[in-house]
Amino acid sequence: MSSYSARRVRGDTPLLGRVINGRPITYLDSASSTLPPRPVIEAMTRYYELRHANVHRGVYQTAVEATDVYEGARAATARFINAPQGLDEIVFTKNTTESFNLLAKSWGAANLTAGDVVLVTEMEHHANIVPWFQLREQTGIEVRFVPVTDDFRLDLSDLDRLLDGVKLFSFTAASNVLGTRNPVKELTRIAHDHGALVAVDAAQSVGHQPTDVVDLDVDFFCFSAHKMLGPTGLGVLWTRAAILESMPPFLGGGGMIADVRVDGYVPASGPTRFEAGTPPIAETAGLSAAIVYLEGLGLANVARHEDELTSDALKRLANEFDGRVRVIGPAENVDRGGVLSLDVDGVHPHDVAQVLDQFGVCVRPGHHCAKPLMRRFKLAATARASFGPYSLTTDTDVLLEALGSAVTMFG
Amino acid sequence: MSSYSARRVRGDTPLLGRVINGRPITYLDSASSTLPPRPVIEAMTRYYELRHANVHRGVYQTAVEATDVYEGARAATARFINAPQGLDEIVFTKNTTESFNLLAKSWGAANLTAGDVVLVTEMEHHANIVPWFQLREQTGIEVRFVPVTDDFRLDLSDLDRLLDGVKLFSFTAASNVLGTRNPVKELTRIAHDHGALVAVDAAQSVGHQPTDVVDLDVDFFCFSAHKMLGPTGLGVLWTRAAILESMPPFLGGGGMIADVRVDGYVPASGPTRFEAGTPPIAETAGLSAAIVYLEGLGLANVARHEDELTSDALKRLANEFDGRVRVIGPAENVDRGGVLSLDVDGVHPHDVAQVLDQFGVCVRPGHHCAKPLMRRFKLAATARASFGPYSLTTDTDVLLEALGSAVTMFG
Amino acid sequence: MANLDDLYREIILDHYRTPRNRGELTSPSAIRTEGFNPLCGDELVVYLDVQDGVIVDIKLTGHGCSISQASSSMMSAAVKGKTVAEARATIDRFKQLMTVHESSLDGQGEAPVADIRTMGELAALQGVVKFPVRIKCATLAWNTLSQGLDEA
Amino acid sequence: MANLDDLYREIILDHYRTPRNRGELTSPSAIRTEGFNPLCGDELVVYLDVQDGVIVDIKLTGHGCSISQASSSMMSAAVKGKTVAEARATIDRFKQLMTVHESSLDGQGEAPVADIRTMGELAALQGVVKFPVRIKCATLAWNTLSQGLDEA
Ligand SMILES: Cc1ncc(COP(=O)(O)O)c(C=O)c1O
Ligand SMILES: Cc1ncc(COP(=O)(O)O)c(C=O)c1O
Repeated sequence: MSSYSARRVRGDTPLLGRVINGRPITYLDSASSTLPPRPVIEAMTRYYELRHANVHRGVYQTAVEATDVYEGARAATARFINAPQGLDEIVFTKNTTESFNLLAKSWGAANLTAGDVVLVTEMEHHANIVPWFQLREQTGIEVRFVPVTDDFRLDLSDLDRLLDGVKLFSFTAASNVLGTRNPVKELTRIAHDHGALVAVDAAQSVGHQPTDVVDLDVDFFCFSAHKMLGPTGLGVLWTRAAILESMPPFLGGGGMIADVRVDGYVPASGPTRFEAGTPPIAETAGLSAAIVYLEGLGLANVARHEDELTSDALKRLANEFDGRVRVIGPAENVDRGGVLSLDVDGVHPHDVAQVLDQFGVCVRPGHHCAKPLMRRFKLAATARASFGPYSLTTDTDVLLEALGSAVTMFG
Repeated sequence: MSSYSARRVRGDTPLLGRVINGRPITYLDSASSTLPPRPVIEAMTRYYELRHANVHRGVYQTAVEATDVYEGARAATARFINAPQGLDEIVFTKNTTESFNLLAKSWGAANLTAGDVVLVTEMEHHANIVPWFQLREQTGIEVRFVPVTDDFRLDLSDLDRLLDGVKLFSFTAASNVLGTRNPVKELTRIAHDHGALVAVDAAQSVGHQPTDVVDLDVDFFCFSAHKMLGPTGLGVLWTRAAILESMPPFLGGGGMIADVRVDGYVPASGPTRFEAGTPPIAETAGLSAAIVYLEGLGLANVARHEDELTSDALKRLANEFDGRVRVIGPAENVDRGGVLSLDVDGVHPHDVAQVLDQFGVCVRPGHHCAKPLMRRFKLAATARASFGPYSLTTDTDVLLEALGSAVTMFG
Repeated sequence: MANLDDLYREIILDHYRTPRNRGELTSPSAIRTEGFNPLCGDELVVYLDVQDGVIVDIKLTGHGCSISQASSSMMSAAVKGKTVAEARATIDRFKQLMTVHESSLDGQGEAPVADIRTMGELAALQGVVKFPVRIKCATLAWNTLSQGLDEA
Repeated sequence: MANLDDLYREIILDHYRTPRNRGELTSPSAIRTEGFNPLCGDELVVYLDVQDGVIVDIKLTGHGCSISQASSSMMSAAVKGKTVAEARATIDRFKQLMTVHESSLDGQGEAPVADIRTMGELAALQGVVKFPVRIKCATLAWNTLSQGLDEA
């Protein structure tokens, strides 16, 4: 849609009205969490004011409505990523991290045994590493890493050999540190040729570019509502209905069973088998609103907009500061998203972030839950700036002004 | 506090302004989920409008504030249940069900082996049964049940023998079907005498009566925010700091680690070890507000108020309908909460709930995630009415009117 | 607004109070099929005696709400003595009846009437579609019958 | 409003740019203690040579932000040549300095001044309490020293 306007998104986002240390907030931490627009916040408020009830099993009006909110969000999510079998393939979790744990502890524990290989990459978030390490401790699987090149890309030169014996190739669509976007469709094709299934960490992609799991042909897809203008407390695991039906239960409790006797239990079928207990319900109202909002913007428009911001920022960062500010990630704006990890010569990322805060600029210092990647580049931390649909070039202006101050201060 | 007024709570609760089928809503399903008052809803709205950021590691203003919201909720929760070591003992989960899964899959898997016994009761919710069955499949532990008497109490006549070989006695403070309140302190003393630890399912108690884990002397305590006027998507596991530090990790990912290398990981210490990924943050703002609100009401006042409603309702149900409406639960209002499971002669609970909906009355039909208990009483389902801090005797009036209609209709 | 009388028609309550074809078939040739609705706990067992493509007898046991009980009772009356092909056609028509038409839910229109005229008593269950949560109560018997016929 | 100049005093930046006592102690009697701040990735190794209750030498390696680096450098200068008892007293006073006083955070008052007068350069770190997230950066060195002295 040609009607996309980042300025309008900004106007829709209450938090961007804040003043920090006397300056309007410059929010550059969307890779950590995005800021929800008013319709998302209002959807949750309305839910609590008008419809809240526990889902399923209810016959009365608000219980029916709450169930419709919940199942409606499943349908909206299925549409959003083009899940071929619709809502039967959408499992609601707490976050991307729980999605990966569910994948590892249910599908993984049932399908992998000692010696089987799970292939991940050196640029993965801990969410797509630690669950496999835990499964390794339990079952003796091998966890193998695709290395990262000096120019911040997956090193695919040896992929055929790396895929040998691999049952699952689990990788990120976009790095939360480097910004690098991986060729999901191509990697999936190659993995499938080697007989491996494919899981994708879409935490950094779903809110920033269009998604079509049918086109990508992947097998598992994990993401979080809070990284796509939605609320905290809600994540998604998508997988093909046939795989989902074959997966044993994960957490046990109410809602995920068909029957419980004192001598055993029978799990339910469908996504609810993996949704033990009262789920995040209001949060699904927020997610539905976020999806409608993003669809209204048009993900292709968001991608184009963030792409322009990234090109501009990369150029300006390269030209200023006499090389004292290095971008840890692809320098050219090709196959990369709007994530800029900065290494400022002589200034620790913690100090960079502290000085930037004085200008109202929000960037995140740290290892960004990607310690193997940080080690790969011999860094303890970076100061990461990242864009969202509400970002503007004026944000980059303030970022550069504040960076200048940090560089001077620690001269 | 003498200033408690259920009528004022009602005024504070937006959902109670709804009109259903032409009648003001009569919400009698608080055992499923409570309705949040305005301050709880507003706390979350304000959070998203002013402070939202990912927690931990952030240096900028809103990240610091969001972390304060999150850790502040931990402190408020610790105060609310009188956790002896404060916030170091509060783990945030998704719900009571996840709390029990964490207990079973971390503490249980590390401390129990084949032949060890976990003692539960026949009146448990599936949340406190299925995780133990899952652990049984994995490790060969025994899951033993304390039976329930014909008058809906735990049958403690044989408790000493039942406790033989028991490592953990895990039971509910209050039944979500029968209303029965169990003598937590006494049972804990006896279990401890037998060398067993004690876990308590407090889902049905924390929002309805004062809690003091030091006085009760229990070892684990599980509950959900959405059953104490708080939001969906958030639960709590409390345990003693010394036990917590000894427990191995549960889900793996960001936030729960101290270090990750390609060859392994080191878990973090403290509650965060069990909080993998971005937690429910806005939800903790809601929980804090719910705690402040409940403390303002005074839990003792809430308990007294619901007790009066229960006495009145029990009396009227016994006197009307010529015995066609039976309460599945203690008939005398002694050691019981405001949960009234109804069995209407000749009318299926589903139909009862459907007729009641026509009067705007919200009750829940079903097995209430307590199938072993339903089997015990040879019932497939009940129609359950339950009170909250906003309930009034006029709710009981409408309930009785609607029940009368159901009885007549199916004559 | 959905009216309760649409759901609990007199004929439905009659089938609920006086269910037809209750009991078991013990002959070795009888097919026994279990139906189960985990959400509400309804349980149903359908016994079928099919000979030369004709349902010569059908019996039911189990428990459930008025809608599921009445629907199974009416189902048994509708297919007893019919050929398997006729029974399958009735199942299809019934399922179509239970399909939620957005427009009729909105009160903007009605479910297609052509079918209803040919369905006799079963048409009384039409009101169920106005109570979407109850649809699965009404369809349990038919799904179970369908499964049973698959085994015949 | 907390001012950045309160945090990054000139003397702090000086210690950051020119850290004192960098290096390792390789003598067999030296005590080596590791400190680690998982949240920001700061790492510190403190080497202590304690003889007859006196810290005759101290060296540091590791990396971290300006506050943690400056604090460790200032710490090393403050305790070198001091007795273990004196060092412990300094640790205590420093920890007290880093305690967040609600009133001072609100700008309603200041941290107790009595101690500060006796602390020399270290007093420059007082501004850190206005930035509570940075307190753990400042205390890392001192906690590590304390651990090292426990082993001495
Ligand atoms: C006694 C009891 N335990 C556990 C639960 C499970 O709580 P949740 O669904 O929030 O996990 C409930 C509520 O359904 C309950 O009533
Ligand atoms: C690439 C990537 N994967 C996974 C995650 C984990 O998401 P969450 O914290 O919502 O579980 C994140 C966000 O931190 C991420 O950036």
